[in-house]
Amino acid sequence: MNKSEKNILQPKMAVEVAGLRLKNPVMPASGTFGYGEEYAPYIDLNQLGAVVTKGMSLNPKAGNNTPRICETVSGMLNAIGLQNVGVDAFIKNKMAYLQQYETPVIVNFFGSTQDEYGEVAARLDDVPGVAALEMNISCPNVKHGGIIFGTDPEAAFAAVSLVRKRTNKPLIVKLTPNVTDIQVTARAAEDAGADALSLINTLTGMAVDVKTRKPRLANTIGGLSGPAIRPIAVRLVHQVVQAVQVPVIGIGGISRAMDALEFLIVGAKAVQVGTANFVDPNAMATILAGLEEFCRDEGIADINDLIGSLEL
Amino acid sequence: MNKSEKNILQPKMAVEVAGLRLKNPVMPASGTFGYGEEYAPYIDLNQLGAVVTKGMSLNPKAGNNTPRICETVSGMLNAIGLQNVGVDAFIKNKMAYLQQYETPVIVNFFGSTQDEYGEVAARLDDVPGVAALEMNISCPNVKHGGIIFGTDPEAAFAAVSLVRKRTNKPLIVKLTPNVTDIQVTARAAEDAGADALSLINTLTGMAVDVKTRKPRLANTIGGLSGPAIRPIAVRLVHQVVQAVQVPVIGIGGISRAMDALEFLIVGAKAVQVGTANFVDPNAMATILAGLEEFCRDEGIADINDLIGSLEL
Amino acid sequence: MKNFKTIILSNQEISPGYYRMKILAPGYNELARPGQFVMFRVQRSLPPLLRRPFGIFRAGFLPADCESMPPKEFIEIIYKVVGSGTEIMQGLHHGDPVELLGPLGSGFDPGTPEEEKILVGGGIGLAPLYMLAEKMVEKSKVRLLMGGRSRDDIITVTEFERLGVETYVSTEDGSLGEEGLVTRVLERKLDKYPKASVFACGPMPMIEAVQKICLERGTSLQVSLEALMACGVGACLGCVVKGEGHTEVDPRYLCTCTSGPVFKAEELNWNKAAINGVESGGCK
Amino acid sequence: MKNFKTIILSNQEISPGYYRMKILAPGYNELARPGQFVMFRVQRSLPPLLRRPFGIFRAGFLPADCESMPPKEFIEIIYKVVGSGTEIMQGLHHGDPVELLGPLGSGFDPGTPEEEKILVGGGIGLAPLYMLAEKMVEKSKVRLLMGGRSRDDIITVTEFERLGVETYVSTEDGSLGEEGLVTRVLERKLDKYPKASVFACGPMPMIEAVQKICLERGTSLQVSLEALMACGVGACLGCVVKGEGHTEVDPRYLCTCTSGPVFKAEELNWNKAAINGVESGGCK
Ligand SMILES: Cc1cc2nc3c(=O)[nH]c(=O)nc-3n(C[C@H](O)[C@H](O)[C@H](O)COP(=O)(O)OP(=O)(O)OC[C@H]3O[C@@H](n4cnc5c(N)ncnc54)[C@H](O)[C@@H]3O)c2cc1C
Ligand SMILES: Cc1cc2nc3c(=O)[nH]c(=O)nc-3n(C[C@H](O)[C@H](O)[C@H](O)COP(=O)(O)OP(=O)(O)OC[C@H]3O[C@@H](n4cnc5c(N)ncnc54)[C@H](O)[C@@H]3O)c2cc1C
Ligand SMILES: Cc1cc2nc3c(=O)[nH]c(=O)nc-3n(C[C@H](O)[C@H](O)[C@H](O)COP(=O)(O)O)c2cc1C
Ligand SMILES: Cc1cc2nc3c(=O)[nH]c(=O)nc-3n(C[C@H](O)[C@H](O)[C@H](O)COP(=O)(O)O)c2cc1C
Ligand code: FES
Ligand code: FES
Repeated sequence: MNKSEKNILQPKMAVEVAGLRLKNPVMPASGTFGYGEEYAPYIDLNQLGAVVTKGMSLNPKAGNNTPRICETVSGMLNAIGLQNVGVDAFIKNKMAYLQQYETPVIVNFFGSTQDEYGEVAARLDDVPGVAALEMNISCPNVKHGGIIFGTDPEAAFAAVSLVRKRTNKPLIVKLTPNVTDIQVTARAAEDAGADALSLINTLTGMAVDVKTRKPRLANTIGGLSGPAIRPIAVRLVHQVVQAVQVPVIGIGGISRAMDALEFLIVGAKAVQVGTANFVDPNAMATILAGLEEFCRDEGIADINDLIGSLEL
Repeated sequence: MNKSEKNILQPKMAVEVAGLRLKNPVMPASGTFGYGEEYAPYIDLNQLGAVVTKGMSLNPKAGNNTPRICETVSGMLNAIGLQNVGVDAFIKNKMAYLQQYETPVIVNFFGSTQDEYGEVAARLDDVPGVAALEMNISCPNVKHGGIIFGTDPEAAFAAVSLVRKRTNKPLIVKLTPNVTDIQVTARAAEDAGADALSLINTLTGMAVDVKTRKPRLANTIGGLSGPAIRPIAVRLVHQVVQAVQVPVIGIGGISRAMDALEFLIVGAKAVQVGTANFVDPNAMATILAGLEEFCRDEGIADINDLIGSLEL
Repeated sequence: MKNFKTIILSNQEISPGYYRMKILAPGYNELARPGQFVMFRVQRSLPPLLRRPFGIFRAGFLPADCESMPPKEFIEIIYKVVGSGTEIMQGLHHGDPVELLGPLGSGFDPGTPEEEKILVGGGIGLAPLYMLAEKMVEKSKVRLLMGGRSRDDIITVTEFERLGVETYVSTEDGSLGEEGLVTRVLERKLDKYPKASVFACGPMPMIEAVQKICLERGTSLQVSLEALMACGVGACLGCVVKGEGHTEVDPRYLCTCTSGPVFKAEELNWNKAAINGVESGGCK
Repeated sequence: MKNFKTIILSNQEISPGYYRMKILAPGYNELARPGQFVMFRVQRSLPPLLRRPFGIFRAGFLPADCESMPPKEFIEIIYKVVGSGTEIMQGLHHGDPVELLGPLGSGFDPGTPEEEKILVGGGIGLAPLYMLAEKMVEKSKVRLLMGGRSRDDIITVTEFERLGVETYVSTEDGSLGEEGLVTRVLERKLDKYPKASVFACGPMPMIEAVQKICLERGTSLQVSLEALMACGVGACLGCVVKGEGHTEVDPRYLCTCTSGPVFKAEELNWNKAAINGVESGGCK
């Protein structure tokens, strides 16, 4: 058996993102995998490339009124309202559990002012076991009339710059798709010191109960996720990969290995799986197995050879 | 039998948009119904609120290379490239056919410079049987580095203003959803003299053939349409209705009466049905019947009472 | 708590619009407690996207097909066809592949054996009460008050009777049993058995009425709630209800899927509109 | 040309991965011409979103079930399971509701009766040739050259033989008939019958090879093409192929659904990559 055949029997799946070496490119998307613990009975967390936690804020957040979710055609809307236990409680109560596993923990976080972003990042900075931070900039900037940080390149740049100063952990900035030109926000985040970018967060959407004439979400508007949004996500990842030097993590509607492959081929170094976890708690394991099988079938010895292999 | 019961047996379906009185609020979306003729064997054009034609340009356009379409989860991508016979050939060869019907004809058109927009509008201005123009501003502005008119409020304002000067027909401006804040473009179009707004055009998307590593569309990027995009479309229509005074036509993923109702309830005066025509050439008739049935069941004597009835 | 791919054993219409489905479910006899639920998914079908939550009606063993083999375990669910997912379910047959995630959620606390027990079931809401009755009949006197709009909504009453449960049927249109609301029957029973504890499941207006009655009398009450759910395991935070002491300023949300679906009445906030908006019939 | 809801009469696997489906289709005997197709949709199933195009293999009458009733018309399609839509189709049974839009497209021009006719079918591509053969056998000598990768890809040859068509089978792996490409057989036949006209349907590489051969010899050729289609009626402009004389500067696109799917070879542009990218297996 020659070397290349041997490789293909066990394709190399490890990737590097933001200086982190991940054993494979598959991880959950924030907010769809709780604090990891919730899904541990169903999937071996050690199998995953990383665990990404629910978004953390400085203080605990109670979240929105109900109803908070609603199924749509091949997707779902959510307006959870970023309910979370707060960063201090997270560090105290949730990290110990996750540290049992070898899998790197990426902590997603957000703020409603740039100072709050900075403060949360600072509190996570010296927490052992936190491998990287993922900064969710799809949040309203309360100091600027509630304009979403991620839709305002200057506010995004300022917030990311501040966070960059307050943490030494690898910093992933998670972009919102609800913009005219995502390359602009991507470059703003990169220029401000992001080590990697992840996208997409949910697309803003709405559904109406035609009988009651009320929005299906108490919050009227929510975030659309799931298979329905995949073509939009693939396009945005493709555009961002072309605009920046830092690695990109692809997110949006991934439920099968085939879906993950689209993102890797356009150039994402890793992928996050969101809504699909709800449908099948074992989805990430199945995707991982499918990626390995694809590499074997196609004679790809190292998944990195596939990344960015799009032919235009 | 008292009056209200009688009304409900035959709910009033007529609506007024941009000064046009339509016998009902259901019409096809441009580019999905050809020049009307293609679907005449399958659906009675006289049943429709209006017929909206394929987008016209000054000169004939051959369109993009193939493949041009691709199915996605609950949606499709298209990059037809606005293939059309050109406005003069349209007037000469296609209008006569449509004039056999009593249904108002709305002619969709576009240009690659603001002058071209103006010129096409002017040529359509005195054509009998053209009830209104629908101006598609989701086209690249070749004089400004290919930036889409509809994503640049100033370019949109300038182009709509020019068109407004060159036509006396009711002018509907069709907005692109691929923007950070659709209320800004909506107001720009209104301020420039649009009599109505229609939205959404397709969302930009992409799909990859993981075997060949090539984009599934020759054009790499295409427009996503179909049921998958409906929640995004409903949200955008809701936002535009709140931002402008002129009537709004709702478009995006409508395939059932229930779907059309969501748009009407958030405030659209009429709806356009696109991709659903491909799935079922009789879709608009079914939707219409469903709207009438809904009105009867809910005791709504006039569909206008339903429009904008959203309860927040 | 696990997820596995399994098959349907049978799926029968038991009353117009109501179905009873038996599913092969190894391990459930030991695991499943009264009041728990499963997240159900039709295998290899894209729509609906999300799983659907259903209470476990009953767990049991099939007669062994062969001496040397262990008998097969099953669960039964009872469901009403209300939307896209249950429409697909009604078309399923023996052998069709499905997936079950569960058993999930807290169960009922059956309380002390000596007490009188009153179960209040509204329509399909009675589904999670059967296993509870099964558990309680050995040591307690159990009564089931079963309400519905009309006779079609009164289901599986015979099964409860076979357990030895005393059953009282009422329908709003009087087409079966007593005419009127089930809560009227409840009041009469509580007059007679003031120390009984109550276990209720059904539509929100019924639950709220039951809560009022029990609160006034100081009767112990457990309710099983429905909420829109995406994950069923506490990860998405989509299914919350307002907990006791909830205010706008100090909100207290509890996950229906993990802290519930069964709650002691005193754990919840009973102000108007406190409960997750399932009344609107979910989303389509 | 119409759209109607109908039902499946039968759906059988005729070779591994190949199915033959009979569908109730009133009016098709009169309407359908050889080479036409239908847009097929499973009723009440959301995915796949778009209809799937299939050539009409055969149109016929069922034996009347009762003296006084007119006999029922049906069509048959033959399909290969390649993706999401055909996977759903293979699970359908007698009585399942489907929708047909059709018959659509141009048909073959059978040409003058005296000529020799050579049909070239590659795998599933032979489907639209049967009705053509049926029409031509009466007045012309018809030969079918049937090629495939292996024996499993050789389908319905007996049906053609029953019509009186002379058939020649070749497979790339030699598992049935002659070993090699069907085009080699074509060259031999054209050497023998230089005045024959050719009608071809199959995978693009085969069609292109056939075109080359016919062009060199000045043989009249009609081909039936596949293209990704959304509407099937000329409205979406998604299904175009490049017509004769097409250049980047002066593009000439023809709709496969209305100007085709059957084209005379000389109507098309045969430069590389001229044809709609179905080779990539469509989109999923
Ligand atoms: C813990 C629990 C136990 C349940 N037990 C039963 C049972 O034993 N028998 C039974 O018939 N029903 C039960 N339900 C309700 C059942 O889940 C819904 O009727 C079902 O999900 C409707 O799905 P659909 O696709 O037919 O309806 P749609 O209206 O098309 O569903 C759209 C979305 O809304 C959700 N939804 C709609 N109605 C409800 C509802 N009442 N509760 C929760 N989600 C809803 C669906 O899950 C889906 O996500 C239970 C619900 C919960 C939360
Ligand atoms: C005029 C015409 C006649 C045809 N006749 C037959 C026939 O008789 N028997 C048969 O087996 N097949 C025939 N085909 C091909 C058939 O349409 C495809 O195999 C089928 O659509 C695949 O669907 P899928 O969902 O299984 O595959 P998927 O790959 O999942 O389909 C995804 C999308 O791509 C399209 N697509 C994929 N492959 C093709 C293809 N080869 N041609 C056109 N569209 C494709 C599908 O329609 C769908 O829109 C014909 C195609 C055309 C255009
Ligand atoms: C219920 C839910 C909660 C979410 N919460 C968060 C969050 O806290 N922080 C965040 O950055 N993204 C959050 N997201 C967005 C996801 O991480 C992901 O970007 C999005 O769902 C798209 O991926 P998908 O289509 O695979 O679900 C949430 C998504 C869902 C569905
Ligand atoms: C094949 C195709 C061609 C289209 N061509 C045009 C066009 O020429 N002009 C235009 O304004 N919109 C065009 N559109 C956009 C539709 O009119 C509509 O805005 C969009 O498809 C969303 O509606 P739907 O989800 O109902 O399809 C096209 C859409 C499709 C699918
Ligand atoms: S359903 Fe997801 S947290 Fe309860
Ligand atoms: S398939 Fe739509 S034009 Fe041919």
